[in-house]
Amino acid sequence: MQKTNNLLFLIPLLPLAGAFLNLFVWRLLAPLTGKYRQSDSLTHTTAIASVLGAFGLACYLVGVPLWKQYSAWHALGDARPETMGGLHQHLWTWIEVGSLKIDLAFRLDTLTAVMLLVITGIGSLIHIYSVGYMHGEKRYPAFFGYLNLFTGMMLILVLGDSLPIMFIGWEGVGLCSYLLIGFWFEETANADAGRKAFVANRVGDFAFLLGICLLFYATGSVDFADLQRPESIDALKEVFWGGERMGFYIALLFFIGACGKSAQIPLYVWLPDAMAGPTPVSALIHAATMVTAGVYMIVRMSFLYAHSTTAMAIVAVVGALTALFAAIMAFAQTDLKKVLAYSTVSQLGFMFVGVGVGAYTAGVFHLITHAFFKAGLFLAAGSVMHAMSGSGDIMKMGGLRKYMPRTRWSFLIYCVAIAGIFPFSGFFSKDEILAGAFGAGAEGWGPVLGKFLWATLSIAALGTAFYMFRLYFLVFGGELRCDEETKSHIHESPYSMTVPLMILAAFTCVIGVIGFPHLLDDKKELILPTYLHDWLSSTVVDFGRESLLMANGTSSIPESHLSNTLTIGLMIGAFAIGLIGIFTAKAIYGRGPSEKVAAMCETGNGKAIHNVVLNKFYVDELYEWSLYRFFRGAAKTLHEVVDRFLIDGLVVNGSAWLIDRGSRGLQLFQNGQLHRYLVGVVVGGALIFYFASSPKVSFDYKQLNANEVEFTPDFSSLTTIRGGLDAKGATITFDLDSDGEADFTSEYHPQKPMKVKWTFGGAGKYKVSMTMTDAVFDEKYSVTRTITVKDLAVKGGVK
Amino acid sequence: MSVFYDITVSHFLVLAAALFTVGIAGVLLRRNALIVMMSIELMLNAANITVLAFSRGFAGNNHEAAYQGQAFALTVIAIAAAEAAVGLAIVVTVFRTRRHSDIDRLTMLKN
Amino acid sequence: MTGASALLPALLVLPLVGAILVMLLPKEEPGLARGVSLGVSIATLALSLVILGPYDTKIASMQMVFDKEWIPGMGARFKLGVDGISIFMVLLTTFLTPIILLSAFKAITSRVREFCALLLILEVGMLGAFLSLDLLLFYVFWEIMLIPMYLLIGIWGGQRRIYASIKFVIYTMAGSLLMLVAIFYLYAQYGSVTGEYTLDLTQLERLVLPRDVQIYCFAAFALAFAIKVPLFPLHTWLPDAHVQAPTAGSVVLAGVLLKFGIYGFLRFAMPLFPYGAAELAPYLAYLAAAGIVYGAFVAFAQSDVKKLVAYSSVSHLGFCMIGIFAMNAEGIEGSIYAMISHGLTTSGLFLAIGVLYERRHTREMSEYGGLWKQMPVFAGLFLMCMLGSVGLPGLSGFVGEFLTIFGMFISGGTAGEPTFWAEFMPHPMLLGAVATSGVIFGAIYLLYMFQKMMFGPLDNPKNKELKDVSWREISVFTPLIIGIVVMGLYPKPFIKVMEPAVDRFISRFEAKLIEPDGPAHLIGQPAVASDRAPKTAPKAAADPHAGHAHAEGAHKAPPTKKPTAEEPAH
Amino acid sequence: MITIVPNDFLYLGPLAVLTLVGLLLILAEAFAIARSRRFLMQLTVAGCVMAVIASIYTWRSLEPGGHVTAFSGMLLVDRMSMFLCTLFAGITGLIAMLGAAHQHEYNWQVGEFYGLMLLAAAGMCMIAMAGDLITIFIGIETMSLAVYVMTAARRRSRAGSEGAIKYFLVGAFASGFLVYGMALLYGATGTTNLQGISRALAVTHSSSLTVAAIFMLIIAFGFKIAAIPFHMWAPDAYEGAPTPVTAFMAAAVKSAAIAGMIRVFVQALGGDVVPFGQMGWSSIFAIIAAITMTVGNIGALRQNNIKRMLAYSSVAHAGVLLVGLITAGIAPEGEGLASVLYYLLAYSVATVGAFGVVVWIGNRDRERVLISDWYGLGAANPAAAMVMTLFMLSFAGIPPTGGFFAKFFLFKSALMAQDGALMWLVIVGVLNSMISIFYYLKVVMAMYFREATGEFKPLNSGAVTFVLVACGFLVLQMGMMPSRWLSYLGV
Repeated sequence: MQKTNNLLFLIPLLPLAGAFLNLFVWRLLAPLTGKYRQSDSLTHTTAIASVLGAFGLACYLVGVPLWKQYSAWHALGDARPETMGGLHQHLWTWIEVGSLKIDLAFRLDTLTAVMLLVITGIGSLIHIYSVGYMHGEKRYPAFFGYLNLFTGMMLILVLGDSLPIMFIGWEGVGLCSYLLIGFWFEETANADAGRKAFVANRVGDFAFLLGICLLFYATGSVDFADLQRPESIDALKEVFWGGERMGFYIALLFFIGACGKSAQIPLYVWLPDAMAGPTPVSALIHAATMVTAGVYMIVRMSFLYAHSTTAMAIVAVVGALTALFAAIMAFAQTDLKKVLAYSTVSQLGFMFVGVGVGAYTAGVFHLITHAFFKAGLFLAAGSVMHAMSGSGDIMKMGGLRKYMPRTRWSFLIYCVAIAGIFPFSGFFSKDEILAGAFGAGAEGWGPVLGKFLWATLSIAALGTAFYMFRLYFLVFGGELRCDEETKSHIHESPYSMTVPLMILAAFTCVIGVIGFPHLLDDKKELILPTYLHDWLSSTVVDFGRESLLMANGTSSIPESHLSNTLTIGLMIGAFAIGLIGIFTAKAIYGRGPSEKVAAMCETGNGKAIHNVVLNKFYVDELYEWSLYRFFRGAAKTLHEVVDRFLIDGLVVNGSAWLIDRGSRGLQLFQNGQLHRYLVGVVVGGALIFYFASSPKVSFDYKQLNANEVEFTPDFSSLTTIRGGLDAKGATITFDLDSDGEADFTSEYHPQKPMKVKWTFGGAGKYKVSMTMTDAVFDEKYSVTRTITVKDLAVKGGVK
Repeated sequence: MSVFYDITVSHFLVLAAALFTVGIAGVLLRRNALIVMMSIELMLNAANITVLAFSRGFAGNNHEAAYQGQAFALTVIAIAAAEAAVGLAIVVTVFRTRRHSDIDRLTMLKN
Repeated sequence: MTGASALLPALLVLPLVGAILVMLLPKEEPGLARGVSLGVSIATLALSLVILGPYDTKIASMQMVFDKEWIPGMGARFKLGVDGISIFMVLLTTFLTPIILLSAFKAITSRVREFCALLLILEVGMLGAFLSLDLLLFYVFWEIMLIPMYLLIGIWGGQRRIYASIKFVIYTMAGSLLMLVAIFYLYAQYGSVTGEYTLDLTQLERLVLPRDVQIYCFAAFALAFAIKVPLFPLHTWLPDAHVQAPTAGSVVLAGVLLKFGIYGFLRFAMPLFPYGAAELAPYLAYLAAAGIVYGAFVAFAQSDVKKLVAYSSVSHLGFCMIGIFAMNAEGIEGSIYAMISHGLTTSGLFLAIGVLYERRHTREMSEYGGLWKQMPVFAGLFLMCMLGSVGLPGLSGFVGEFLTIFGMFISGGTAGEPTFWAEFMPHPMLLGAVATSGVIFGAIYLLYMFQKMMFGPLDNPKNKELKDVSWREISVFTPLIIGIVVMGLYPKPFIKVMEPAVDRFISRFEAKLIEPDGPAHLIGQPAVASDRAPKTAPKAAADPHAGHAHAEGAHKAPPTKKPTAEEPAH
Repeated sequence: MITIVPNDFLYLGPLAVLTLVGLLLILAEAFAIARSRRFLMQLTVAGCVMAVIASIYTWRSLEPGGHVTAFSGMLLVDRMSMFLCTLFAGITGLIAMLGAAHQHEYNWQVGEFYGLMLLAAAGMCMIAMAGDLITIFIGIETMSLAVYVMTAARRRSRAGSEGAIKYFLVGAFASGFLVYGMALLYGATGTTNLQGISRALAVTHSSSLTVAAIFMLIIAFGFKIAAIPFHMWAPDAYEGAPTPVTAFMAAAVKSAAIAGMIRVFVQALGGDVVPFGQMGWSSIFAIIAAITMTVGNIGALRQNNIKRMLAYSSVAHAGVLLVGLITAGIAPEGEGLASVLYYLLAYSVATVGAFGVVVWIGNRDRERVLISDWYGLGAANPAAAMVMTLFMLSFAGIPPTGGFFAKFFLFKSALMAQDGALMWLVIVGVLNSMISIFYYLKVVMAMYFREATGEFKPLNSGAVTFVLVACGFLVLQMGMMPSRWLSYLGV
């Protein structure tokens, strides 16, 4: 039930066109207007217009045609098909080879719609914000070009109707991330960070690609629609390598892919470094959109994950651990953006727990709310850093509330939201995940896993509240700690920067309404509307979808229906955790950096722990050593040892050297003396004649069947100048039963090879001798071999 | 019975082979170009003796073969003479440029 | 023979005439030589595009075949033709040649005439080898390519050009000479089976050789082609040749010459000896996979950019090798695609390096840094080529590499239905996975290179004076980049053209793979029941009854019974 | 009975022309004025052209595959011999042109040179046409004696006289073996006629006499073609002789020796009548061929003197030619013989051409025979460098040159003989081609890749230019369109 809509392609195309214009066309046209550089206003107008256009179009498409479809689908009630098709556009067949067919096609369904609005909406705001933030930048057009390019790629990612198309966007956003992280490439560290991001992403992409291959291997398709057909689903349940289901390996591979993009353990290391990029980039790419691509992908592939509870458990556990560890690492950071980066990693962990326990809606919900407040946080941070002359060291801030009120208030709203305080959006989404985790218990999970996840996340949530408010207090609370020079420049940011902040803050406050908690009345019907859940359920295989569970055979993922009391209890718990975190932070950092903490970090175990946390558990170093150093070392070693020494040195140049030595030897022998030459003739001639004429005879044998063997005399090396043998008149005798008497006699003719067949009494070893007698000089050459006749009945055949 | 009756073709062949060997030995052992040339002449003459011995052997029943052998021998003699002439001229040339004719000291061209 | 078939020989004659013409120009006017040769090469490109007109994309077999007696006594023919596999190689060649000539306008200042003429002769050799349908003709063109390349490296090369050029020649010859022996053998076998001697590929393809012979012959062919590819561990000539060659030489080497390895496998080695190919395929595939990783590793160890890119070729061509041994449409078409893409991207990288080398006369990465700031346009062009090489989806490199990996991954068939190839290719998935890891490594070393040169502070004072690319240089890159993008976004037309030929290749391969035992025989005809090694002498072929007298009684005879001697009855 | 019929003289064409013009030249030299010796060369060339025409005429008058005996079987006229006569006369003509320029430049005007050269050519023709051991012997000696003298033609040259005496002594030594071998063969078969020998051996098979005879003949011919281990005179003689004479030795004398081997081994002792094991004498030649190719090539690697390098290279080529001879011997019905002839043609043309360039490039101040003397020729004289490259490629067997097809045919026919019994030899052969590329390209490298070390003042001689152009053209033509030549050879 999918409808073709011919406007879909415009959504990604608009930003891409913007990028093209900004990167190429305007630049080429600039000389026509008499200027070397294209004008900044033209640049950002193009960029913003393209993204806004995409946003508008997305709103229209979601609001009108998709909404119609959704309402129709919704109205059907129980009779409705599993999923509604959404809008679809087929542009052209990208690759069609053999059984593989990849269409360049886009699909807009409810899940995509959510992503679409987030990307274009927040994207537009960040574009606008950038006008102020990047003001005066030399490579202004390039920045907007990349930003547009990124938006386009991200839109391809979410709109792609098949995995390979998704992969185009997947890699494309990685590229833009690379370019934007390294935007200020004059600093080696920035460029390094960009490369690190790209490489870590590539590790994930490696798994993603393998996942695509394996999925095709299993189901013969890479198209989302095809993959959800029952036969494809059956294929996923096939037992594969090592006894697990096929679905498990595929899911695992895709999850590794997601880890790369969404910065989960163990591939999270690139994200904190990625903060080297301009702040709008951090906001858009490394907080709101690109990093959530992994979550999106898993939700998109939910039908696959539904078939491997093991894979889901891995997703959830990795997510939970990431959430916790990232939160811990955020404690020790003193760079504004780094704290936010770890916070992002941590929040992404939350989302992964959500999707890992099957609470897809919760995951997507958190994705949305996080997009708003984290984008806001970054933008606010950018605003702060803008004011602080670009420095992000929170130890040198403080008291900024007086100088930049708009920024401060927005920042506070975001902090409250991320800390999970009612009624801000973060509260609802985080609570959904916690509830999902608490109630999770899929087949084979055991009773504890869900509780473990919940407990881990709760600690992480506590940490979140703590470090966010540590940040807040260090930045805005207390007294200003910076030097005078910086102080003189402090000012509130222009409206182009603060208006987006305010818009985001507004959304942060209210967006929670789309996902009220699941409170049931007596009739088991929801008390509060759960818009997002309904909206997504038309696309995503959420828990509780009967049809897929039937296809699965067993109900592997039980519905998570917590009782109202439990739900409310959990909500209160989460709220409390948030408050505890905030007040702890207030207690310690309310008036600036805590000396106690500083002192604790300077001594004994405290120092050790602090160092470990500050250095991010030395994971970077581990990577540095295990990947980079190892790679480089291995590379050097291979190059020196294999290429230089073994292949080139020993084999190639070695053989040349050997031949050269031979040549030199010949030169030594050729000393000009005629007698030497003549002696060479005599000796050499004698040797050649000797070797050419050494009589050697032999025979080959070949077992034909059970006990029949065929013999072929071999005189190939026999030359008879020494004995003067007349080969033509030679006689050959075979003694085949080792009785000393000839069993077979024949004349031998060298031009016409002969064969002798003999039947033996069965398996065993036999001694066979062959004698060749020269007719002229009556010389004999004989050879005796022991042959083995095999018992062919046992093996059933012989080669 | 006289001892001469026992001289057959084989005896000549053995003689020729011996002469030939002496010739080879001379070539291999002597350093003076002239003597080497003489040894080579010895080899040619050994061959001639062989030819003539065979020719004589064939004379009884195969006249054509006998004539061929004789013609061959005459050719060889003639050519040996020509060869000697050329060889001597070359030895003279060598002697004129080097003042010796020791072939082992001619090592300007080597390697 | 239709009118269209005259196009192919014309394609060879045009650059040849051009080369002679260029040599006849006055020595003092290099500009004239440049212009004329560029004109000729563009005309050749146009002519090769004209070929696309009469070319029918639906026909799988050879088209526009030009067939003339060449050496009647031997059965060698002057036979040319294109199909879906070779047409791209031809186009790649004609496409790259003008670019190379244009790129060398500034770089080559001495002996310009000779340079232009050699490049045109090289083009003749390459086109000839891609078009030949006769083994001898192919071999002749294959060798003809060697000498211009040798001279290009040797005359206009770098410091160690003499070592590199001779290494290039000897390496290549080492392989191709054994191939020559195999060609002789094949020729003799075909003659003894049919009584008719020919070197025509289409005829020879009908011959089914015994298993062992196929393995040996395939090994001989494979050696020649594997060296050209170059397959690890036969690759060490490549970095030397690349580093020492002038930019034009590197481009033509990477862009076209390396493709002969893969092309040779597809066109000659595999169709002629399918069973040999099947038996040796796993080993070659292992080596290819090893080469992907190895090439990437070693590329990372280089400090000389050109060497780095050279090793990246080892890695990239590994994908192509993996692809052809996947023995399915995905793999093989991917392999061809990857070849074309590699031709564009790596050429672009070499040209970019050439641009820098012209300005700074060094290729040490450490000498550069922060160039983006100084040469933004150049950086953009370089970036595009680099990303194409990395295999970014949407650019050409991805399509080829993805398809080869994909093809190898499913070369044993999908879960439900194993293919005939499954029994020959163990662990296709493992190979696919190893190959895929090349994707990561590729990103690592290429980005490393790009970062070292383009990013970072512009701290080398010598770089502060660098000029950005000129319009001539931009026009060198533009076609390449357009190609990279178009091939990345819309590969369908390309794939469509190669599809019938590849399908035909696979089906014929599979058909010929059956029943490799027994003596040599023609496909579709029963092998002559004989326990004797096939005779090769023409005499024996003329006498089919030669020597199979066989006494039946011997089979059940007790040990005391006289054995039977089998002698040929003449 | 030896009878002579008048018709026989008709077939003597090339032989007679060469002999008569040769004698005429020697006479003319006696009466020539020292300063106007140019006409001697012109007369020589005219004689050679006449001989070529006579050979072609005779060739056309013969049936393919047929042969005519003349002078009671002493001479055998068939298409092969006429082809060889054309080749010998042609080479002689070309080398006469080189010789004139060389003599003029290096001031060693020896008038007898031309006469001797033509007599040597006559001897070669006699070998090619030989139907009898005696004619072979006479032919070989006529040729050799003339070449000995030509080697020593620069009387004041120490190198020349040293080369000559080495050449002479070794050659005469080999003659001893030759005559003795022939004597034994005569004794074993009762005839000196080659066809007679073949017939006789078919009846009597073999005896120890035959074996010993073949032993001797292998040594003798091994010397003549400079096969290993009988080759060591060759580099010294080649280096010592004046360059045109070296060219003559390398191209013509070697070809003539091969022609003699074809007559003796392939036609008289060929097939399976000879008792050297399964492959007859071929098994010994096979070993010699393998070693010859290998050692010849390895020996050439380190040579810095081009003449010496080409000497070693000609040793290696002798090995390849032996492979062809073996093929012809063990598979008479195959194309072995034709491939040997084609190889001889390609090899000779390239040799004449290469030595032609050596003659062309030097002058009396600097002879330029060292590789380092050739540095930068490619830039200074592109045309000369190009033809030299062509000759080198032809030697190395790289298309599109005649040498490639020569090797191709030869190895191909070798592989087709006797169920691939010579496979190993072919593999040795092609691997040797690889080694050989190294030193051939060394010349190319010197010409193109190095900077010149001095100004080139090449000989300004139309005749030499003609030789170079002709040889270059032939090498290319044989490489691209070999079919015509093959049809001449009856393939």
